Amino acid sequence: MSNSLPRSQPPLAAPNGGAVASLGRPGGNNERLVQLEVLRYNPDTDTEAHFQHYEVMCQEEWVVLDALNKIKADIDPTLNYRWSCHMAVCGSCGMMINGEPKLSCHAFLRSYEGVIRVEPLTHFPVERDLVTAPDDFMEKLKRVKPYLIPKETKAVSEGEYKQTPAQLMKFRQYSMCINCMLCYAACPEYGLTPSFIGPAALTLAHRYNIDSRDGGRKERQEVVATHEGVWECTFVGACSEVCPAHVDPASALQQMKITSSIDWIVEHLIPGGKS
Amino acid sequence: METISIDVVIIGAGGAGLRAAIALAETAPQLRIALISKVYPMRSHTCAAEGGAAGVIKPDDSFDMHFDDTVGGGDWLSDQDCVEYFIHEAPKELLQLEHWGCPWNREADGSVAVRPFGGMKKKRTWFAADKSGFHILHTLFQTSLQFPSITRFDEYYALDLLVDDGRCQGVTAMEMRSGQLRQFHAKAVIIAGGGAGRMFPFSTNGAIKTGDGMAMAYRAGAPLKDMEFVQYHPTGLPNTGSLLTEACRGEGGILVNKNGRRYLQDYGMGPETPVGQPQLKTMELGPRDRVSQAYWHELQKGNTVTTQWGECVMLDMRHLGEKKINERLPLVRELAEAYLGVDIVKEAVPIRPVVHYMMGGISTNTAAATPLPGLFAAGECACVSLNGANRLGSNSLVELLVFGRRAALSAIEHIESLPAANTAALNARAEDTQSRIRELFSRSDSTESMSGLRKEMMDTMEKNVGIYRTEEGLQEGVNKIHELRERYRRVILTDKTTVFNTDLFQVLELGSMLDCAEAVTVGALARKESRGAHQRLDYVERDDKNYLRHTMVRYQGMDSPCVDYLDVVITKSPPGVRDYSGDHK
Amino acid sequence: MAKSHKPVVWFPFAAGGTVIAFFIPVIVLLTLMAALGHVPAGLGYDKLHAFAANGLGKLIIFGVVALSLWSSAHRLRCTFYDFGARADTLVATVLYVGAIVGSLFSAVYLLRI
Amino acid sequence: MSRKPLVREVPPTTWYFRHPRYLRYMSREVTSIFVGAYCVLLVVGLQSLSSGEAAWEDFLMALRSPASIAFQFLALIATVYHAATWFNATQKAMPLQIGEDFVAGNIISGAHYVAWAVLSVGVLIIAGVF
Ligand SMILES: Cc1cc2nc3c(=O)[nH]c(=O)nc-3n(C[C@H](O)[C@H](O)[C@H](O)COP(=O)(O)OP(=O)(O)OC[C@H]3O[C@@H](n4cnc5c(N)ncnc54)[C@H](O)[C@@H]3O)c2cc1C
Ligand code: SF4
Ligand code: F3S
Ligand code: FES
Repeated sequence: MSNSLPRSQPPLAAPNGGAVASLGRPGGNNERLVQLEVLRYNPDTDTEAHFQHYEVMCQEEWVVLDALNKIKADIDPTLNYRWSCHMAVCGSCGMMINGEPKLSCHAFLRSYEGVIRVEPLTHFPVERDLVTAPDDFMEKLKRVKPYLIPKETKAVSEGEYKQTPAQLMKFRQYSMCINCMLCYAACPEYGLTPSFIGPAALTLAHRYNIDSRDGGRKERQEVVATHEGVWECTFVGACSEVCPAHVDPASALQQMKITSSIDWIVEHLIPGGKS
Repeated sequence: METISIDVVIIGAGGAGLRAAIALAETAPQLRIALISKVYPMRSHTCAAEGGAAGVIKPDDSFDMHFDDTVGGGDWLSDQDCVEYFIHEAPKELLQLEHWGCPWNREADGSVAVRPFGGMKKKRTWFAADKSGFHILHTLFQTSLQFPSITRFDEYYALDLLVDDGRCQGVTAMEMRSGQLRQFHAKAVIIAGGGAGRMFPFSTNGAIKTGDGMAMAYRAGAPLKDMEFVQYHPTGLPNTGSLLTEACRGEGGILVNKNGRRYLQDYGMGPETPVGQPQLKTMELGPRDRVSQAYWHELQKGNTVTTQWGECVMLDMRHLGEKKINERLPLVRELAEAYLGVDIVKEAVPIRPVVHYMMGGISTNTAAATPLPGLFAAGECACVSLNGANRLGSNSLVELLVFGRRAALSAIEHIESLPAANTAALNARAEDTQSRIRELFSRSDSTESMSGLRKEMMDTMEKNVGIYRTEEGLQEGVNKIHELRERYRRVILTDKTTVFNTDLFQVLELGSMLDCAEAVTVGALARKESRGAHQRLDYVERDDKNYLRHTMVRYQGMDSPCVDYLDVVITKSPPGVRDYSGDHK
Repeated sequence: MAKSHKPVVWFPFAAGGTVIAFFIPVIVLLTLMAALGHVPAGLGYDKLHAFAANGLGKLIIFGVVALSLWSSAHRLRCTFYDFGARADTLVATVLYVGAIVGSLFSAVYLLRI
Repeated sequence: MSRKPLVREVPPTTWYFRHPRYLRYMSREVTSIFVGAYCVLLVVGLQSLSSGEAAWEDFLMALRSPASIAFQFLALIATVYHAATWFNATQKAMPLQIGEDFVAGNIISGAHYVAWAVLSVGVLIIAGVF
């Protein structure tokens, strides 16, 4: 289709055919038999997890979540997983799909061949089937104080804190985290050392640290600059590779290491630096 | 059954629930608050809202204009005292969010930026790129983390309100990961359970929007108000129902039919405005109900485009150019690309109207109080009568804030003078829930499946209670939903285990949806006029003489609910004509 | 949890990583050429000795060697951990001491020139 | 109460076979072995240099052993790989914002590559290669 300005006349799309018709194969046959291998675990009945095989008819443009929904509705109501928005924004539906942490509502069937293997997110305890327990993440999120600690207090009646678009853009990317925890499932250091506060929580601390309205960095450093904080990160970078919201936690953590190092130098090597 | 005694219980941790929790914690730090939600707070559907939140802030705008837009947009079914309170609180709440860190878009001078939105005469919609609801929700959730008096009960499914002595004193809820029932005894209960769009097959709503909060209050004796007003959003993706925000049109996107004609001009929203120069309140920036209805007429005329996902019209944004699209509508580009394979920079997107929002809900007054003492409600599950017959885009995110806070303040007031609770009576109520669940688990010898019933319900709602309605269709709908509620009593639970049993929760959610669906159909059948989102082919005119009133639907167990009416509060704007032609002013 | 003293080791690691990236490949190239029999003029005893005799030259050589040693020691420490060796303190001590000793030796050698 | 969350241990010594990106990461980390060993070689070289011309010539001769050549060849690959990963990372550690926009990552990395090339050629010139 051309990129030029559309006019309201002549027709944008020819009545029968033309560009728009390529969108439509009315009643078209774009179904496909999809095979999934899903990890099952039910603490009431199982001592171990096992894989269950499903075959289900799907539309070509569906995502893995659609396939699971169809399985749950038509084949096996006992399959359990979380989801809500179906638009990659609520962060509920993270799972391992062929070994990769993914939002199942954003994992397109068209990009998979053969049997699709679906497992719960790694590094988290499995509550049941694809449902994991995110308690550890929730606790860590709270620890980093991910809220604005104002630099100067101001009453709401005095209006907004001024912030230029450039100051906004500085942290906007890091505020996009949907808390899906895919980065925790991807980060091997979190897997090896579960006390690591981890990419998303630390990134949110960074998001507030670099917000022009915030003055809470010092408080957050008490958590961020510990062994369990940024220093556990060895810059594997997997977090950023899997992040569906393009948050790039790896970059946040690197920047925090630099500022934490500068802090340390100021505190320890510059006389009177420990303010 | 374990009992948790606490001061205030909030059911729902979306925008409304979180705002209420923070207001309680800030205003009355001595109160212990339980925040119950069936999903982790940041999964609540407020996160899906894209466009923005309306509040008067710029010098060229005024409270009166926001008032007029809201009342006119709501086709005069809004309570005007409520609207008055709302518009004055709105900017305060949005500023408060700013103070909590919400990343609102900015002007070059550092002040908050606003964008145009459908049905609003001035630019007054605050936005954070096209993730406004997401940022509001996360700002609230993260802010709430600093208050020690808020105890969260994440992934607890609330079941029944505990009512004794004529007032609401708690709720039963199931811890989803253990299957254990708990009862919460409280001095006040705030419901913020969100909408019920999942009754319909095509909806922008997330899977969690099943009307549990509404149904819970309804079953406990609080009436549901104006449930027949169901908002269709004109621009949903035809396959997933995902929403392409109104900002698409706010930024200058146009709607065309298969002949390339900007058909809105044929439905009282003309004359045509120049492409790429959207004008407020006309053509593509007309109100949602009118724009959605125009689709229906185009469909009847055979002017829609046939695609593999059904009949669509086209939303064209190519003329905005790649730069503006990436800057203002990145999520829209991503969604269309991912789920339809359409790049909006290069192609027009096929769209169709999809169910989006429930104007109706638990009847509340301007103080967010329901007629049931001790029970307060806010957010989409409530009907405070701000939105009337049609909500204006970007009013509801603010509604969550304004009335979430208000519900908290009212709850605090209510608590001040309370007699002691009769624990034994509450325990007995909670036992009722327990036996209800036990019965469900023990049920056998039936073939009624959850997914079968759910499909029949959705089909009924789509067919009989859609954009345009008729007596015959509605009667059929009422009968069918009644039948489904009967059959629901025999629905079979396949999974009888305890841990995170989503089969169980889907069954319970279906029950809620059926209760809501009944209120919608019954209310729609009784309202013999066309107003806002409620359009009848057999009564095409608005009828202020008989229906300038709120529909109140009251639960009667398995019998048909009873319907009565409540007068609309009119203070200064008598019913007038909703004019969205470009010549008005 | 107290703040970590990791910056003491991390800062030189980061500086060393940069030095390694910019300079070590070309130095390896030079010694490799020598190894293959084409000794670059700069690696001739006189020239190199003259360079190392100069104060600035000493500093440059020391900087490159010490930082690179430190950087690789630190990274090796993490690698050990990644490979499953959990005696982190021992590993760290051995490697850091090794890097320090190596640096001291090069300082001594340089001062002798 | 039947909650019994299933904890799946991470295999501490073999986890990096789970995903190609982990292998890529480990190969980056392993370059440090070569860098470290090469540094030791440099220290030895310094010792030879400080012990007079004969010792230096012996050192240069020792470099010619096949094992040494093989090692240096590997070290070259490792250090080049290290350099590439390092420069690619700079955009993450030190993003550059001009006005509202961030300088594209590949421009930052690209600038590092250019500087690297210039420095390397400089060293080669000083070393009298050309
Ligand atoms: C796609 C989309 C875009 C939108 N865009 C805009 C916009 O641009 N501007 C605007 O103003 N409005 C917009 N809206 C409308 C607005 O987002 C919603 O009306 C609003 O977010 C509802 O918020 P809420 O707090 O009432 O409910 P929700 O955010 O839906 O939260 C409901 C809460 O109740 C809990 N809950 C429900 N049932 C139970 C139960 N049984 N037990 C325990 N907890 C329960 C849930 O867990 C959840 O925490 C949009 C809506 C959608 C769907
Ligand atoms: S940083 Fe990215 S991957 Fe990690 S939780 Fe946030 S959105 Fe998910
Ligand atoms: S994957 Fe892990 S180690 Fe650091 S860069 Fe990301 S947090
Ligand atoms: S369902 Fe919300 S992120 Fe996938």
